[in-house]
Amino acid sequence: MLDSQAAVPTSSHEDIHSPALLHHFATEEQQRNASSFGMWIFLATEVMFFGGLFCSYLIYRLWYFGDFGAASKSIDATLGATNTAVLICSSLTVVLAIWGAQIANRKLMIGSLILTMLFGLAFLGIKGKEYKDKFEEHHVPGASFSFEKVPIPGHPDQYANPRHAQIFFALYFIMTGLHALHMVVGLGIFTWLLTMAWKGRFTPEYHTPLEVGGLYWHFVDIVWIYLFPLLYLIDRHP
Amino acid sequence: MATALAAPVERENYLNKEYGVASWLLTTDHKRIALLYLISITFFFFIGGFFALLIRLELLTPAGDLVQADTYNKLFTMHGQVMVFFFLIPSIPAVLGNFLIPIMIGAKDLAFPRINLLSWYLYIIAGIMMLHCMLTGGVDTGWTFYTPFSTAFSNTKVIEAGLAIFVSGFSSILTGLNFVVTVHRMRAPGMTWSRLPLFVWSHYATSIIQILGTPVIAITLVLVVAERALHLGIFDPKLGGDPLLFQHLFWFYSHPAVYIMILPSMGVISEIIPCFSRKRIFGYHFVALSSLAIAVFGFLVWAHHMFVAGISVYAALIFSLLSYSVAVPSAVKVFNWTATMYKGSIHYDAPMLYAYGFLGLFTMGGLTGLFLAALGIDVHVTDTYFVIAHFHYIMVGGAVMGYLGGLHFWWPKISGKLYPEGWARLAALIVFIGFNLTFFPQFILGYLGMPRRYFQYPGEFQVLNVLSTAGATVLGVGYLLPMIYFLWSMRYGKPAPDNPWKAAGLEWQTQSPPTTFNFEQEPVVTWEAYNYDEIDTGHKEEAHVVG
Amino acid sequence: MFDNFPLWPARASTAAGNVDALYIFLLIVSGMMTLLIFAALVIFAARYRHRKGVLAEQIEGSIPLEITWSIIPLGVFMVIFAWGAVVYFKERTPPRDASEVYVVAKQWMWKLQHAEGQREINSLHIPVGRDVKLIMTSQDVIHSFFVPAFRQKQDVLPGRYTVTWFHPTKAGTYHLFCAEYCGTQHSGMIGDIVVLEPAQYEAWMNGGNTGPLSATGEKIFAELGCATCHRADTQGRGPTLQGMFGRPVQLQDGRTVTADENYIRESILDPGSKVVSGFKPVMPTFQGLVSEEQLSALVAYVKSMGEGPAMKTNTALAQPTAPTKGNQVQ
Amino acid sequence: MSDHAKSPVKSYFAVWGALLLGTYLTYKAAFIELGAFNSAVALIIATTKALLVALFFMHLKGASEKLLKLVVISTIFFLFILMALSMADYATRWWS
Repeated sequence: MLDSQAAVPTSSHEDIHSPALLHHFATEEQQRNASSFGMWIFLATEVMFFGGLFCSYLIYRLWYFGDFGAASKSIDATLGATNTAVLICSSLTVVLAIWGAQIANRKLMIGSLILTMLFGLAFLGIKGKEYKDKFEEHHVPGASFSFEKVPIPGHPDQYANPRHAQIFFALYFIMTGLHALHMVVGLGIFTWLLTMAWKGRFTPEYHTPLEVGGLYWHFVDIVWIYLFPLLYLIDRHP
Repeated sequence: MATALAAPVERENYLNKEYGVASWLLTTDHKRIALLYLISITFFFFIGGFFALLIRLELLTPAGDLVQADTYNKLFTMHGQVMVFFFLIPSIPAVLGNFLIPIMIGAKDLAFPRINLLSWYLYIIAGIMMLHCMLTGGVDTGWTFYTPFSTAFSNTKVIEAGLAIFVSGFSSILTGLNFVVTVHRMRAPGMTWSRLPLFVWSHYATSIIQILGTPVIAITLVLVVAERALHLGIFDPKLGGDPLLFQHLFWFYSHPAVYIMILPSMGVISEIIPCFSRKRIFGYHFVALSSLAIAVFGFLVWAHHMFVAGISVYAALIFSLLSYSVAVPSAVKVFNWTATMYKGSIHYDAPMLYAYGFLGLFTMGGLTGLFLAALGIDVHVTDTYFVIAHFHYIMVGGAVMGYLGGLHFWWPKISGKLYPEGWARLAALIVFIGFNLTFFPQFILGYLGMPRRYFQYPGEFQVLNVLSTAGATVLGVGYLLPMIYFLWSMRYGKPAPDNPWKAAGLEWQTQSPPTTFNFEQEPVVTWEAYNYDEIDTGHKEEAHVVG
Repeated sequence: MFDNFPLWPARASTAAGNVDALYIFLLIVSGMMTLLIFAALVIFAARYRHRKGVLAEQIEGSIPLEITWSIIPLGVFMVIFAWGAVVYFKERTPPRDASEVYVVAKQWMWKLQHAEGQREINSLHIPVGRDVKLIMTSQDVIHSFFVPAFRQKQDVLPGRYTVTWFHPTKAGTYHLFCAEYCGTQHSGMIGDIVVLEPAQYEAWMNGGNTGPLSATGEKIFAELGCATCHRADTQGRGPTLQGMFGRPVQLQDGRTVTADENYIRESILDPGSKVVSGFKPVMPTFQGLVSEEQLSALVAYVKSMGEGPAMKTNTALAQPTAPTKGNQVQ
Repeated sequence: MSDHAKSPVKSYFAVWGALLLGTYLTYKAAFIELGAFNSAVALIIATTKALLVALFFMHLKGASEKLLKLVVISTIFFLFILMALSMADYATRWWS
């Protein structure tokens, strides 16, 4: 094959950039903007992904408000509240980790990352306990589902319709299950971020993966901020 | 034009830069990924086409005597699923869009090359899952998966087909994401928004739909699979669910999906017509903004698929009104293309013939859409062959004509070879004739009241069905021709000069086929889009690019 | 092959005339538009084909032209929309005094019961010149009752009633198709609508007469022991049903709903959902104990216990005030 | 984001406190009889919490270009379209 001209353009300022600059970006600033913009677009798809579920929830809640109230009352709200607090703390530690990277404070960065993952695991633990309770109370939709003689809040003499309560639990398990799956994926991302941070790849000039991972984590937190009131506190007042 | 008859020295380009399977399967070059998509999409196009021929053969006779009822139901289901999710939605964006958008805006590659390769692999995984589903039993729910049939009454592989389409949805999302970030972040200096080629504008609008629409069908398919596997009650009326909720969530994506299929080929037509009329596009800003208007209004109209499904009369009124608002931007585009030819200097090369075909058939397809949006008529013609004819006029008459026109227009740039012009014009004519013979009788069948998805029908519909089947065979031949002479041209075609059509656009100012990084130096754009007057009168500034 | 080759469907109902008029108007409009575009393409292609040395004349565009060909199509579209909506509303509001037929769609057959008692499978005998209202439900998947000659189609959903009506104008036998894909024999789920002259219809009616549907309903009402709670005097544990149909009903949770077919059906299958105020939710559910045919008979019987005061005629059923739950006739 | 001028840590902790307070309020408000306002209050608090996270933790507030805000707003608009037009059917289904 003929020795063709140098294929790779030898633009002058190629070599002074950090090795992490990908070949097709002109400057680092362009690369960071592209990554965060790309993550925001991905979060847009996630909003529409959960949006389909929230739309179904909205419609069935308006149709079967009483049965949804009865079913929601059977879930432990304090567990839900503690889970919300856990996720909010994890969002704080994510932001502190990014701040650690910006001021090159390795201990703060790595400490915060580890704290974030611990909070994530705590969240999944509490979620697991909740699912176990539901399993024992036979509130898991399917053959073993039973929701007999449960009064509708506010109408003590009227019983909730088990078929409609089963729809609530179907939506409950799918929405919280999908959220928990996103939490597991988040933990996977943060394990990878932790290893890169441990190897010292992040500097005040280059810590884009941390920011992008942080955006994803905050999004998962926002989804939970909406899930908590909508699923746990439908009709709690006496 | 191609003055240098002596074989030019084999310049290095993205094809001959490296060889070997790994150089193809692990490439992050947007041009190679486009070719990978071209091969896999053509494969699925011929599978879907084969099913279509079987359906047309079955409908030759009123009694169902070629295949049994179940097989026929699987045939039209898989024809729909393969054609929609594995050919039409990826075709132009993944092949021509992937190849051309970075070059057209003067970038070295898409914003996320590795995600681009991931989206091809997701497409291949989805394709394998769909093939496995087809070979081990297939699915008979129709491409629309209506519940409660799909969740409770069908005993075919609905879960597997649903998961295959779920995975192919993410391939489409990632392509859309890549395009939006590339257009925003990677434009060459001087490539302002009003100098962007309309091909890029239409792909930008398509990407918005891919990003905001596809996730909704992804979650809907998850719900269908969950309901079928775990017997939940979300869409099953026996357990308190509402089958219409499935239809709302399904059509929220599936109507904008038809704009994912047509907008890219509108982009191709907006490139071909100015080039072969040697004229600037008429009303550039209006054509560009009408692409965005179609993308946004496309999300407001979905329930015109459900006028008789049981939604409330008042909701039907609202959706019918909104459906007419989405027809205006399409009409504006057709008028602008026709006005572009006024006082032009028109050449009748194959791409232009495909553009004529597109204009004719898309106009008829769009106008029959007005019939379907009118509430009174829709009650009679929905779920009949009138609807089948309408969406085939848009998808096959519009999207596939645009796809073939684009392939012919950019073939010299993609392969570095010229396709045989005579055969190409003949193929365009055969496709046009075959298409009309196949689908025009179906309008008449539709108003007569022949329902869709029928494998046996009353005798009085037979004559029109025989005509339609005859047309289908002609159309089949018409589609085989390009495949043959494109492959032939790869081997025996004359080497193509860098700008065989003397077209405007950055992609015509680099080598054909381009080098791996598209340009020697980063181009600087100093001219307006479609400056054919400058090209024809000779005093056109070169974008400091060699060759 | 050419003896029976129609190009236009039979026109056998009032709705067919309206739909055909709008269809022909649209054919003309879109035909003219297609001709306009084709003529422009052909003329420009011939007139401005490439000639040596002749350069194209550059035209950027013209705002006024763009505005005109946006506004004019929008105007035409609004006319079409309005006309279509008027035809649609007329088709969707059955007259109050139409004779009723209960349709039960089942995977791959149509079962029809006239209010007067006749039962038919895959065929419907109706007289010329009288309105017929079909109250339809499905036992399994979504079907669609489609009569091309009447230009009428309405999906039949499981779990609720949907309604369609027509006013036949020409005697004859017309196709009945299922238009929503419903499984293996979807294309076999067809039948005939036999429109008879009034005299022949009377003769056909007296043939297999097993007494009106409401009589069957009364028998079932007694067998299932409904009468023990729903008594004519007001001592029963359930509300009295005399004269209830069509009248608004005050519910326990403050909403008022109209007692239409869907309310009766729902109160039988899911009593707890709409408890009448002043009564205890003690009624057991009959889900699974009552077949669709028996349900139609019960609904016919409750309706026959004296119509309530005139229901509003302009909508299929009276106006429930608050958006209530569950499934009601659309 | 990388403006090292003043340390944002103080604002991070402030937002964190506000979020916890919001959670507590949501929890408590649910046990008070407010009739139809219960769900309205819960949604308002949840939306303010979500805005706090988006603006401060996800740095939408100081973001260099308006593009990110445009993405967020258009996404919420399309989600609203999905719910509003579906409700157009479900709310009016029992009128006719």
